[in-house]
Amino acid sequence: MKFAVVVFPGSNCDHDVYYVLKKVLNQGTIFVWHQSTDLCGADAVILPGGFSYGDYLRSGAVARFSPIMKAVEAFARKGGLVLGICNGLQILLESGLLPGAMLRNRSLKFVCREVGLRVENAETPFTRCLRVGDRLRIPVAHADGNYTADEETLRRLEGEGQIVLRYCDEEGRTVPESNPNGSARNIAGICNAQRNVLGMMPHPERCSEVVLGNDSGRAIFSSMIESLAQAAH
Amino acid sequence: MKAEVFVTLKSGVLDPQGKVIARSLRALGFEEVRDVHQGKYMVIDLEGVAPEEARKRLDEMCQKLLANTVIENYRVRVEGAEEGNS
Amino acid sequence: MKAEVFVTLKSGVLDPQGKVIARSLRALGFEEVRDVHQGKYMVIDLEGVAPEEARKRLDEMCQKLLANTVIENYRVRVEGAEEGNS
Amino acid sequence: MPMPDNLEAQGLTEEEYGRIVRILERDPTPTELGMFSGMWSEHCSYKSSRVHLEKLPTQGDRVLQGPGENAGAIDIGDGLAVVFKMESHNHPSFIEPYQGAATGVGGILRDIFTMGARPIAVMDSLRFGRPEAPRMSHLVGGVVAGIGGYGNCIGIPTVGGEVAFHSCYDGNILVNAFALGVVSKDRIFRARASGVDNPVIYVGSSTGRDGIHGATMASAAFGSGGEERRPTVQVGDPFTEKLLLEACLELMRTDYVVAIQDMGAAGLTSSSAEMAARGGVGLEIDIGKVPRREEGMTPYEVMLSESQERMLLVVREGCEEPVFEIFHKWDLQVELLGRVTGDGFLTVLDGEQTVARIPARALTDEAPRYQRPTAAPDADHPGARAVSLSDISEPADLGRVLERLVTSPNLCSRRWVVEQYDYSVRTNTVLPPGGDAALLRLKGTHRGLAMSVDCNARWCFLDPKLGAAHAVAEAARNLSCVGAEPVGLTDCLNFGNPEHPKTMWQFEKAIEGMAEACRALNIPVVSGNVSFYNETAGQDIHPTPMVAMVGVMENVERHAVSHFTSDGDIVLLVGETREELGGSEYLATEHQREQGSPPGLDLERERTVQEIVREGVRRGQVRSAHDLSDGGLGVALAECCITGPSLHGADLDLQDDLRADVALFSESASRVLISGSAEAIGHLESDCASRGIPCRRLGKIGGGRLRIRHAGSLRIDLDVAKLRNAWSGAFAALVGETVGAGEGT
Ligand SMILES: Nc1ncnc2c1ncn2[C@@H]1O[C@H](COP(=O)(O)OP(=O)(O)O)[C@@H](O)[C@H]1O
Ligand SMILES: [Mg+2]
Repeated sequence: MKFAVVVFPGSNCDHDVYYVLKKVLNQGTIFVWHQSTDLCGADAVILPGGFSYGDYLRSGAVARFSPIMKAVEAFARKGGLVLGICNGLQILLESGLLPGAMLRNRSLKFVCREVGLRVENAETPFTRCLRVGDRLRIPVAHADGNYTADEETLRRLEGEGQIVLRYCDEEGRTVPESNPNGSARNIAGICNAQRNVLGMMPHPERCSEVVLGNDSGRAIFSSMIESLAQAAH
Repeated sequence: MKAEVFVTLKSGVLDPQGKVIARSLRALGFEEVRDVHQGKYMVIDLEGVAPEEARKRLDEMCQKLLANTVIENYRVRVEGAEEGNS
Repeated sequence: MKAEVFVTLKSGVLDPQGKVIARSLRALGFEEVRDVHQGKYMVIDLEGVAPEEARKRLDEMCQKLLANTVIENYRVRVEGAEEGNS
Repeated sequence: MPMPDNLEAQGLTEEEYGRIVRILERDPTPTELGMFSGMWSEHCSYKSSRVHLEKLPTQGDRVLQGPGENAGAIDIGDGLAVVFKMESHNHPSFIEPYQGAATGVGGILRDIFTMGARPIAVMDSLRFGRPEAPRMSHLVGGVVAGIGGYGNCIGIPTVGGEVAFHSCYDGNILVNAFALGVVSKDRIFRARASGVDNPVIYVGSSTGRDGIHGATMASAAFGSGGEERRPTVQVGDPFTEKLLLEACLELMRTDYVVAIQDMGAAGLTSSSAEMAARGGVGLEIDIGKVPRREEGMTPYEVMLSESQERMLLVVREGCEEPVFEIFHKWDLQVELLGRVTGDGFLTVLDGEQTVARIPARALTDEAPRYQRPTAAPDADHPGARAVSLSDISEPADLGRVLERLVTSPNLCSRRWVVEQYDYSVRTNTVLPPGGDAALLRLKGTHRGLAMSVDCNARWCFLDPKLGAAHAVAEAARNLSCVGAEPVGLTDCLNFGNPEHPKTMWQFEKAIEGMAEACRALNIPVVSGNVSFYNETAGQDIHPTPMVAMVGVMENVERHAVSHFTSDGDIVLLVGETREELGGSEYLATEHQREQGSPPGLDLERERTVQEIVREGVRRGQVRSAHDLSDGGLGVALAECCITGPSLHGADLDLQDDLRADVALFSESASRVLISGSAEAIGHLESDCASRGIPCRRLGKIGGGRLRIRHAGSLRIDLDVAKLRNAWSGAFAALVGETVGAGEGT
């Protein structure tokens, strides 16, 4: 199994995902430089968090033109697994691989906090180790996580089961009080219609080890590994 | 040659910054403020293109990079060319 | 009544955003781009003030909140009033 | 050239000018004069502080690099070293809070990675005026956003810090930033040029007119034309710094680099002069090659610009090409400026023309040093006015007092601040901000790394020697509470005008206090920074010697948290409460008095208490340990109940003969509040007994209320959920914000 972690100028969670995949979960993992034009035979691609190009202009706006993104788009079109975390999600939105856009958090401030997440769809390659209604605690850390899309898109996302994760409170209710950034319908993570591209604002790589006090993010990576193993059979 | 680009959120898209600014202005005593829309303003120095050509090129720049047309509109002004909208 | 505010960095102040935007435009093939300056653009809806009065009030708003006058200049345009600078 | 009439604007005295002429054996050129002015400034030369700083202990078994380099380094075992330092950015932050604070973080990070270390943590220590003072909420908001804006973008977690408010900072806030990095101990880089003919290379952002000494710029001598020549505020570019960081670390994995230094205060002048002087060589650079952002810059401006995100390197001759390649890969500008020479001179050319030629050591080692006059405070100084209990009435409702304290500006939750900082990026953060010390795991080892920054400036004002000793003791106690052993510290000494003898007296005493505490606790000072001239309208700030300390533990999993975790656990107070209300938060908040002597400090006892706590944590017998500081036992108990992820009540009896308010709010030192199972607490009690440390069981954790008895009556009975809500929302209210939906969980 081979995971590719794409490194854009300004990526800063690249090493964090790499560490979880390689050292904690013992997966083959490589870094791929944004100037590269192929994915070196990877089975899955991670677009990590950070501030690609400083998030100047708009988060993700410049990175989507990196040479590697053509390869990522082709890989995704062929059904390859692509996970975008935080800035990774922003890049996926900018490049049109996922619908919608990000606005500044409603508070206008950066927010770093552990949030509750409700699993809304467990039939994706990223959530197969979970069940609908499961509640995860995963940290967010972003200034632009206020997801928006037009009503029709939101309805479609909802109808097609493309809303994978939502912000929720301790009882699992997706109420406004549990929403850290004002995102539409408490959306924390969405996938494409084919289910092979997932973007999420929370950082599962920051909570995949017991020593960090929380390993509930590991389920996302474990799901990907299981999906890949099954596909290989 | 100097060009100006104005990027604003489409109507109907929530504008968290504009809302907060409007609220703070009213709190500062500017009660005449009904609404604020926050956008971007870019001044671009160009060389070696004629105004009308520049107009077209800027349109492309906005489509491609400067605006996110999912949520934003843009307007371009080039010295010596007609104004244009998205 | 509609007013527009343009906020730009003072000359000499580093503009990291403008730098990145200019570089990526060139990388996208827009070689005619020499320089980009990134600023803010606000559209403000006002009610119950006359244009000339609004002009003055906007100036105050810029001084107090809309612009950071340590590093930024601003320009205001009010429908029906003369334009003004900081 | 006769003595210039703008000497004062350059910050130089006539005597210093004479010294320059003697060194050069001629009059300086305008560029040279500017270079001397920058390098001999208080900020760069430490001319008023150096004679005192020499009294600080800087040696120790673990010290790999003491003061004198870009940052200090400590051996932490496993072949690894930590590199850390703290620095002030007070004045720029007062002018433009966001950019001032942001560039403060940027600057301290460069100090760390120039040593070859990868930065893994930042802390910020902030002092603001009264929240209602003019501009203050703007300053608080801007500074916090600026620190977050830089650290978050570059991807280095801000894991701890301090915020306090006091009217003495109304016109002069303090913004101190600390950074720490990790490096193999045999891969530490230094800023010592060597090797005649080795190339000198400039990398990073272009040079603009940022941060050049304002008064000088305005002076006629350098004026020409009408363009805007005002010094400009430095704007941070964390994205470029991230590229610079990665490029430098990549370069440092090769063996091309001879010396490297960032361009901080006095920019190109200080980096080139210091590298040359440390290496005992000269440098010849052509500033015509310096990448510029603005047109028409004079040599003076180029040499003194403080544009951010720039570095100066000396590399091995012949390695220019691969070095350039690395920087180009990271999209950074890189230029060959000149070469190392053997003559000891810093020679600055502008194309063909020599614009400066100064012995490098004259700018650094030969800067003036002053033993400035000191004067003890007057007899009616508040520190000399003892607190008498008879003047202080005991409040009837101590529960209300505790509520007021816990929601007061200095003690309420810092969540509003901390949530704007990314504290978990890099996935090392085991204990995030909110406890006594931040704790990081060190990847590839089992070790933990703890850090804390502390200073009680009110105490330092009342008694600078004792107050500064307390800062060291408290920082160490914070580390011990999580289970880490203190191994080294860095400081940032914020004081008023050194030309005021009273300020110099405070400075001298503070150093004595720090030195004494460092010796007693065996903690070396490996780096630091002095910030003088923190005054407005002749009014000096309280002396504020910030202490940031680093500790290590063998097994990161064996740590304690600072909040209660388990109902049924026993609460034990280690240490003794005395009638010591002098300088306390209680006295200031409830009785509007800032007077008396700070609590006494027995350093021997302090060390023993800390050892007992550390050993208890190491043995796994301590579930929570919380240091008692501002607000005393009462506030510490409340914090234990409300600061954790789950709320806990407790039923306690103070069992104390002191007056109830004294027992609750005295700030006696060397005390720690511990919780654990009955058996574990038994062990700790016998440890205390055998080592002569008083301790006392206060009661049990459980229920939804904090109930505290004293002398047979229930004096405090508070709903902990309500208390937590009040505590956690108070900061937003201070800066004039209401908590909206979704921002309040
Ligand atoms: N400016 C800040 N930045 C980051 N963390 C902060 C800041 N201010 C306070 N904190 C955190 O809040 C907690 C409480 O701070 P403080 O009351 O100073 O603790 P203590 O009294 O134990 O030293 C600590 O964990 C500290 O690191
Ligand atoms: Mg403290």
